[in-house]
Parts: sequence; structure tokens; C-alpha cells
Amino acid sequence: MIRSDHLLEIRNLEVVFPTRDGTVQAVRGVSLTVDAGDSLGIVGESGSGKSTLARAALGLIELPGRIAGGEILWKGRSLLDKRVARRIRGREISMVSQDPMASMSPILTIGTQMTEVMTRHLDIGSREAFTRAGDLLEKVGIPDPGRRLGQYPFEFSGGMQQRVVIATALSCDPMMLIADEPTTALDVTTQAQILELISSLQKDLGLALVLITHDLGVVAGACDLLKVLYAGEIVESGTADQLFHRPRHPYTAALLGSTPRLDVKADRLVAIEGHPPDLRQVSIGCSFTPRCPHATTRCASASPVLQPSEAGRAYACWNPLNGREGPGPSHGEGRA
Amino acid sequence: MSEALLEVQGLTVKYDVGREGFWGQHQTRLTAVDDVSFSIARGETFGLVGESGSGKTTTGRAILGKVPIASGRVIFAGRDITEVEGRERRAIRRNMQLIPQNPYGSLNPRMKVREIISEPLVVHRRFKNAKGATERVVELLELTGMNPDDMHKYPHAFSGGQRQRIVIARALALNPDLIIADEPVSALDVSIQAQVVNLLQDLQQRLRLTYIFIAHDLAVVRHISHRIGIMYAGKLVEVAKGESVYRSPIHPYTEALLSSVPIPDPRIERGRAVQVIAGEPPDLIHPPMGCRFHTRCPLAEPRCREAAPPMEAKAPGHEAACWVR
Amino acid sequence: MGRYLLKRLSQAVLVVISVMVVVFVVTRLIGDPVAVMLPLEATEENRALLEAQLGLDRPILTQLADYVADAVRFDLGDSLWQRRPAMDVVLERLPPTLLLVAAGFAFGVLLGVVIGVVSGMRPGGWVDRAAVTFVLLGVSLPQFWIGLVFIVFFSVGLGWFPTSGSGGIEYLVLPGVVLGLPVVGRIALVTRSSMIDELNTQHVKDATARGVSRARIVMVHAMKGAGIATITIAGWELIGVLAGGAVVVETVYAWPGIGFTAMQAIERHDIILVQAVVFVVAIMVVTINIIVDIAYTMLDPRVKFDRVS
Amino acid sequence: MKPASAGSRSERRRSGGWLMRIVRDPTALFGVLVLALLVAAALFAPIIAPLDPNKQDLAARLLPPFYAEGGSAEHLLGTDQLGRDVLSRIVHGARISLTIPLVSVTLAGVFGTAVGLLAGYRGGKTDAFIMRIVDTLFSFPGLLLALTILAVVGPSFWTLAIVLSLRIWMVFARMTRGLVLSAREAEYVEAAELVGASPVRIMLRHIAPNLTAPLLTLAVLESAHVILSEAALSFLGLGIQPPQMSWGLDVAIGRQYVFSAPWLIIFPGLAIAVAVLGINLLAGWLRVAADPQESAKRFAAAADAPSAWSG
Repeated sequence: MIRSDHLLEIRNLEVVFPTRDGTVQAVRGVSLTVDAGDSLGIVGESGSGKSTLARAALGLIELPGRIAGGEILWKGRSLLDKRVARRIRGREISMVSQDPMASMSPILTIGTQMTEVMTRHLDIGSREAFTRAGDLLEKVGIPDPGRRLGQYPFEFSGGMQQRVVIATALSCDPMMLIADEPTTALDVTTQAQILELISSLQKDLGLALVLITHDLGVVAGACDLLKVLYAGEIVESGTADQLFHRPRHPYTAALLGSTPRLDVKADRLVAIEGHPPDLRQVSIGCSFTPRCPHATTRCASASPVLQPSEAGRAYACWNPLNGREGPGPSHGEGRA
Repeated sequence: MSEALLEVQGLTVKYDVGREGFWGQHQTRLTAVDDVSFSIARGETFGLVGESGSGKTTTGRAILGKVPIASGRVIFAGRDITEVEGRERRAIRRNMQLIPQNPYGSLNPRMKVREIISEPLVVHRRFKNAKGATERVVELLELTGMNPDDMHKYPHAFSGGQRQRIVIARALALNPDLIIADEPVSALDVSIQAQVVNLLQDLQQRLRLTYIFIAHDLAVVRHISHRIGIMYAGKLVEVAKGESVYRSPIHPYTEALLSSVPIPDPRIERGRAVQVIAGEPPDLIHPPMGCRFHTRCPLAEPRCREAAPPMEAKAPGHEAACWVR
Repeated sequence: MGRYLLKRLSQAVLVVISVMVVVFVVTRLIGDPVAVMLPLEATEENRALLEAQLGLDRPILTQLADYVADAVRFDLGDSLWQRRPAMDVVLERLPPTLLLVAAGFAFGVLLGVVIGVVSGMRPGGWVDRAAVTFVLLGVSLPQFWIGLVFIVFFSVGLGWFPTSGSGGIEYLVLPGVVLGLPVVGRIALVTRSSMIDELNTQHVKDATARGVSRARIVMVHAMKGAGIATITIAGWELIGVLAGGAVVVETVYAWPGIGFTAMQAIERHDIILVQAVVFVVAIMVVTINIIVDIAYTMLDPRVKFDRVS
Repeated sequence: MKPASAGSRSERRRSGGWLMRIVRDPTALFGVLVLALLVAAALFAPIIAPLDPNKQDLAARLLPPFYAEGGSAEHLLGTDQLGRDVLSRIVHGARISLTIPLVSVTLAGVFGTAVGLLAGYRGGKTDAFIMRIVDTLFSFPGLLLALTILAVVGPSFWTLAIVLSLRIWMVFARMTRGLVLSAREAEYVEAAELVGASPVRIMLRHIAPNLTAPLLTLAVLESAHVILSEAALSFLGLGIQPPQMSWGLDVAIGRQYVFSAPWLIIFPGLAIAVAVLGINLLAGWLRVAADPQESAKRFAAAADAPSAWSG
């Protein structure tokens, strides 16, 4: 057993996916920790490695992908050990994924799929599991749970189905919930309902929450701590306030600048030119260099490491922004 | 405000969705768009916002003549085009183009970029073939911020944002007046979204384009639109200038919708009381009587259940369909 | 649901009628049944007599109407060869065919599903490669040939089974296996590919993330999904076995079923008896189709939901 | 999202010779070689075959193959009851065994594809009517009905080819219709409609290219079925008639001598099996090669070797 004082600790994780056209380095040297009761947001665009990171934390990297290096520790035990991972996922760590409709089998009833998790992890019979499943449905705001348990996923709306998935994820009293884009497939009014549900459950149950999203708005309300992922690496981490109001990494700032805000009328969005790098050909320098307005020759030749700076924040940049207060240059005009 | 380029009057679209009854004697119909009216001035961007099933996409497709219209009229540049078919419809298509949501699906993977962008030009006999249109293709690629050399490549060589630029170049090939953009950026990453939104804005200024911008993302719509229409369950519930919709929404649904959008600012988010509306949009086969929103509305009164409120001016240039406000 | 069943039944009747009309048209209009039935040295008088006997001298539409009306009453005329109602002959020979078909089909489906599931669980592995090779052989070898090779090898060479005919269970083994072999192949291929698809779905990945065991995922989640795909193919296979394989295999093994009878009838130019066999097989085919449809509805809740409402 | 450089490599790969891709895949290579051998045999039968397949030599009746006692190099695979050379008959038999599928599949393919195009493109009532007929034909008792028709009409090369194509054209119709329908759903087809492309242009430029690869694969696969059906019908005496030559017919003739001269059935049967196996392998490879998703699956399986859990 390796020493770790954290609930979840990831050290220098490397995940690769061999493809026909070369090996994709999906996660490159990511380290992070999660403690009980934390709410951590992981923000990144598609291809940043955020979903791979989530699946790795459950021991679910599928072939041909593999973990090329690093450690994932759950309360000090390595999740790279298949047997440990099998015992822990669904029991101590649960996951909610993006598309609630695709998340459960369309040809098995909700009841069957909720109870199969409980009868496997908890020492209870199927009758007790059914009672418990009914209680859980009620808890996540689904009326008439008795009848609902006998129904199939397609008889639910998207929002209702995501509630079912959340209820199932909570059925074995996990200590940590990983939510991977839990509201991306949902409408905005439903998203508000689900986010509120997740937040209130997290507080009530004392869960550690890892919320993975591309949407800065979603993490702003739900998470205290943030990590920004770009091209498989963490480029900046800190508290939500620090990152939103005093971003130091140019990517974080650019991401904020290119997100249109409902409360502010900007004349023009600050776009990040170019596109994310090809993860099959990893550059030696900082991977944001080609798109970075502050890049220097040094950025292209040497990769900056994630440097801890003041008060629990860290960033990987040779030319960090000064981190002055303000919601970025684009949002100069007052709020509505 | 100049004359209206497009006028939609009482547009209603119904879909056959199957049969009901033991013998299948009843045809089941879904009213996707119900009595929707609005008009758009030349050079304007009209944002059409709503959640899934609100009828916003169907409205766009009905204007393009892609779905049969049950009742109502579509008047384009002063001409009633509701029932135009065949060759004439194809002629109208020169002036009215679509930018669809999915940049991955809307480009034929077997055609090179030059063939794709020149297709409208060849179809409308401006040029004999793709090769003949090369000069215009180069112009269009440059206009949309692409490299002219890209025309010899196949779509799979491009990222989502670049593909959407190709889609835009194709839409602009015939110098259309109206562009209907149906969720043009929602499949793209945030950083790429901003590029495409900026491009659309630049193009509008340079080419004096008129946009219908259909989206579910209120923040993007606010950013790009001059006027905004909010749809709910097939009905248009509120239309006004962008700023007044956001500053002083009238319809309770608009209010709830705005309140649901998270703001990327933790200080605001923490202090904010989100007005979560319970429930879900109604079944469009058997929609509720009266106002469609009364089943979820915090302000609903008995009369809201009885009759659908008409669209009426509540303030200068600000219309809404609500009994209570 | 009621409406749906009624629709399916009417379709079935339509299929049987169209099969009979096709047979009628082919035999009476394209072919010359009298010429086929008569010996070469027959005179013009013999010919007229047989024509009158078969009612072939009447207008064609009257013939068709009578023919269909008789068929509805299960009366297809007397067999020329056996000189008794053709239907009686067919019904008498039906049980051995049903026995053989049941045995061959059961063997084919069971082995096919097992192979398909095992090889679909780990595509590309050596088990899968071996299975796919075996399965491809199974669908590539001509059935009549395998039947003869088995006779040479197992009956003549090893003396394990009788060469042909019917009797105890030992007579059933070789024809059953030969009949089922192509079924094994096709069922295995379909089951394999739907297993691969099922195991790659998001809901299977998410069930794994919820900690559902691999065994349960394979046995419950994936197999139920794959089963729905397999059912349809199994129905086609059963029809193929009944209307095709059985004729060949029964002929090779001189198995006294309707397939062998049909071949004997063809050799003896007994068109009436052949028609009776086709009629009975057509009825069984449409029955199988309906059963498959009902099974499909029972297994797939999405279809049930659609059809019931 | 795929970065820009992603495409160029796979593009090159795509255009990179089909021949090389076949050579690299042993199963496909086997299929192609078998097929090439058969075509060569059919085309150059008189040159390849050691002897005249119809030359009787009653003195050399039922000679065993070369490896058995009494066999000779003159008749490598032995002789039949009339002293005809088995190997030469197999080489010549390739002619019928290949022309029948060629003719039947072409007939069925052209007719079925046309019907499928009509159903898929016109849609609505036309589609419903055509598909009702197709469904009904699918429920016909296939081989038995073919036997009946052949018995009444009389077997010949053309009746056989037509009857066999009647059994399979529906497969082409159904597949074409399905492909057209799904291609019509493609967003790029709608995009073409919206720029004002005519129905003819849409059909030719946007829909038709999606049909060729799957229909070609289907044609290859169906020719395997036709070979088996022809052999079975000839075996039952209702297919190819003597003096024409067919592998199935040879097995039927050899059947009487199954106990004394098993080579008479073994070799013609093997010829059928190898031909069908070769075609099936080729069809399987074509299906994978034409479908990028399938190839990706294959790749995943091939990259399976190292364990994911190095830790």
C-alpha cells in the first residue's frame, strides 16, 4: 500500500490510445487530489482528456487504451489493481455520465438496473433492494416510484432519466461522485433542476464531487475548486474565485473571454484562434503556444511545469498573466 | 427600420406521428409549430430561442420549404412563397440558405472542398463545373478565413470549426439575402464557437446579410441577435429587442429560462437564487388547454387554463403572450 | 396489439394464397402438366382423358377459382402416384420431417448461440479466430456433400451410425447434424456481431462503471440485446431448414419426410403431390413468421410499447 | 475533435493501393487467389485440364486417385464409372459453376437494385406497395418452390439461372432501399437539396456513391449462395443436365459409387466448398474494408496484445 492521506490521489497519470494513425496521448502527467466533501470541477474542451481522466479514476480505461504511467490511489489503495477497482466502483466511487438515455439498457426495467447494483455491492436481497430503490427515486424527485420501477428508460424524459441515473449512482452510499458532463444532453431548465439536485445531494450526503464539464457556467455554481485541462495536461488549478477572477494561465483567460455571458453584453467575443493540438504529435514546449497571444520562443522549446503559487493555486506557464481582478478584457461593459 | 425581408404569419406545422385506437382509426398529429408570426427586417439578426421540442427548428425548416405547412403564410421579399414548389422553389433557394448544426454530417465525405463549395454555383448554372468555379471558391474560402489550398482536401481533413467555415462558404456562394443558422455553433467547443460567432458577425456587416439564428443557448443568442423570439411548446411566447428580453422579460417562461442559465462567475452564482421551474414541457400531441405554460407557471390563474393568451404589445417593440402580465 | 395481430394474420393468408397462385400459374400456364405426367408413348386420347380428369379443359379462371376454393378446404386432389388424397400423403410424412427439422434446428441454434456469445465476448482473440474459421466452413460446405462425406466416414468407415433410413435415435444423428450445420454458422455470426455491438454500447460501459459484474453484463445486458437480433435470424433459418435443407438432407439420407416425398413425387411427375407439399410448407412458413414476430414483441419492450399503444 | 493534420495521413492510407491491403490480409488474399484460380480454370479449361472431360475410357473405369493403390499420374484424381478424368471434369465444371452465379447475380442485382431505388426514392405508397411484395416473396418456401418450377418448366441453363435470380433479387431490393433511405437522411443530402440541387443530381452525386460498396459486397456474398444452390439443384437432378458439366451433378453421379469410389464425390464437393469459402472470405473482407467502423473494431482487436494494466 502506498501512503496517501487523500480520498483520491492521482499521480502523474499518463493514458495513451493507440490508433491507426499514431498513439494519442490523451492524459499527460496529470496529478490531483480529492478529499472528503470536496467539490472539484474539471474544465476542458473536447479532446482535453477530461473524460478519459474520469474513466481512469474508475479503472475503466478500455482497450486499446492503456495507462502508460502514474498511480491512481483510492484511500491509499491502487485502483490500477483490477480487483480493487472492481470492488470500489459503483460502491465507493459512482459515476454519472453525459447521455442519460444511453446510460441504461433500453430493454431492462429501471428497477432491475437499480437493484442489480445494490444486490452486488450491499449485503441485501432483491426485495430490500427494491424498497431502497423506491426510496431513492423519491429522494431524487421522481413521484410514484413503485410504478416507475417497472418501467423502461424510454418511458422517462431526459431529465427524469438523469434523476434515475443519479439515484442509481447513490444507491450504495458512495463517498465520491464523478459526474461527467451530467447536463450537457439536457435542456437549460432541466439542467438547472439537475444541477440543483446534485449540489443539494452533495451537501446532504457529504459526498466528494468531481464535476467534469466544458461549460464554465456549470462549474461556477457547483464547485469550490477548479482544474483547467488543455491537451491532456492541467494548465491551471485553484479555487473557483481565483480562476474566474484572476486567471493566470492565458488559456484560462481566453476560455473565459470566448464564453458569451448572459449577464453582460459584449461587442465581440475574444476568440482563441487556431485549434487544439494533435495529441499524436506532442510538442516539446507548452502545447498552447501556437494559440497563445503571450507566447515567446521559450514557450515553444520547453514545457512549463505546474507551479504552485499563492494560496493553493498553481499554473503551468512561462509568461503568466498578472492575475488582476476583473472578468477579462472582453467584458468591460457593466452587467445588466 | 427598413421593409421586412421575411414575414411569417400564423405559421402552423403538424406532423403525422402514427395512428391511435384499436383499429388505428384515428390519425395522431403533433402540432410542432402553432400559429407563429414574426417579421424580420433586412440586415437584422433574429434570434429564435427555445428548448428541445419548442418548434424553433421546425419553424426554420418551414420557412425553407422543407416541411409541409398546415396553415399560415411565409412572405419573402414581398412574395408569398408558402406554396411554391419544384423549379421555382429551387430558384428561391438561391436567396435563402441554411447553416445546419452538425458540421460533421452536412458535408459529403466523398466530395472535395472545391466541389462542395461550388455545388450551389454549378446547380444554378453560374459555372459549368467545380473547376470553372475555382476563382469564386478561393474568394469564398478567404472570406471565411480558410486557406485557398484547402479546396483540394476532403472534409475529414478538417476540424469541426473549419468544417463549419466550409459550410458557411457554401451557404454564401450564391450571395443569399437570408441565412437561417440552426444551432450553428452548438456542436463546437467554446473556443471555436467564439471564432464562428465572430465570423458570422463580420460577414453580416460586410455582406449585409439577414440572419435567423436558432439556438438553445441564450448567451450566444443574446450576443449575436438584434431581436429575439422565445418559443415554448410550439408557440412563440415573447418577441422583443434583445436587450429588453434580457433586462425586462415579460413572459414567466422567459423569466424562468433566463434564470436557469448559469453565469460563469462563482460570486454571482453563489449569491443568486435560481428560479428552478419544476416539471417538463407538455406533450405536443395532447397539449394543455389555454396557455401552454400554465402547467408549470408560478403565476397561473384560472383564465390561463381556459384560453390561450394572444400575442400583444406590452411595451413599445415588446410583445408577449401572457394573461397575467 | 389486436389490430397488429389481425394485420399479421391477413398478411399470412395473403402469402399462402400468393404461393398457391404462383404454383398454379407456373404449372398450368408456363408448364404443361399433362405432358409431364403422361408417358412418352401416350396418345392424343390419353391426353384428352387426363385433361378432363384434372379439369384442365375448363377456362383458366374457373380452374383457379376451384383450385383456391379446394385448397381452402385442404383438398388438393389425389396423388397420381399414390392414388389417394395428396394431403393425406403429406400429413402422413410430416411427423418425420418435423422431428428432423426440430433436431437439426435445435442443434444449430444452440451451438450457434454458444459459439457466437463466446467469440463475441473477446473479438480478435484466438477463441474467436478459431470459431469464425469453423463457422465459415460450416456455411461454405455444400450440405448434400457433407451428408455423403459423413456417410462415408461415420457410417461406412467407423460404423457408428446407419447410412440412411429412419428408426431409432441413431438414424437421426447424422441428418440432424448436417441439417443444422449451416444454421450453426449463420446464427453464430449474427450472435457474435450483435454481442460485439451490445458490449460496446454506452449502457454496458456505464453498467461496468456502476460495478455490475462482467458475468451479469454478458448474461443479462448483452445477451438479451443480442437475443432480440438473433430471434429474427433464427426465424429465417428455420424457414430455410424447412423449405430447403430438409429436401436435400432427406434425399441424401432417404429420410421418409415431406422433402424426400417431394423429390419422389417430382421423379414420378406427380404435380398434385408436389403442390400439396408446397402448400403445407407455405402454411408452416407463415406460421413461423408470426411466431417470430410475437416472440420479438415479447422480448423487446420498445416494440411492445409501440404495438400495444 | 480531429485536428487538421489528422486527415492527411488517413487520406493517403485510403488511396493507398487496394492491392496492398488485400495482400496484407491473409484471409482476403486466400479468397482472391481462390477466385483467380477458378476464373482461370473457367477461361482456360481446355488448356489447363489434362484430358478431355467427356472422353470415355471403359478400360480405365473407376480408377482411384494418384495417392491410393492403383492410382496413376495420368488420372491424378481418378476416373468415374465411364473412365472420364475427374480432375478434368472439375476444371471444366468451373465454367458452369461460375457463369451461373454471374448471370443470376447480375439479373437479380440489376432488377433488385432498380426496384429498391424506386421504392427508396419515391417513398410513400410506391414504397409500401413494393416492399409488401418483397416481404411476401421473402416468405416463400424458397428451394422447394424452385424445385417445383424447375420440375414443371424443365431444367436448363437459363431456367436455372432465372429461377435462382428470382430467389435473390429481393435481397438487393431491400438493401438498396435501406441504403437509399439512410442516405436520404444524411445531412449532406439535405444540404444539397437546400442549395437547389435537382433530384437527379442528388441521386447521382450524393446517394449513388453510397450504394456501390455495399451492393458489390452483397453481390459477392450472394454468388456464394447461388453456387451452393446450383450445386444442390444439380445434385437433386433438377439443375444442370448432362452432358453439361457441374460439380453438383458430378457429386450426384458419384453418389451411386459412394462406397466403392468415394473420390467421385469428395473432389467435386471440395471444389464447391473451396470456391464458396473463397468467396465468403472475400465478401467478409470487402464488408470490413468498406466500413470504417468495422476496420476500427478490427484495429482495436489487433492492438489487444499488451495488457491495459501495467501497474
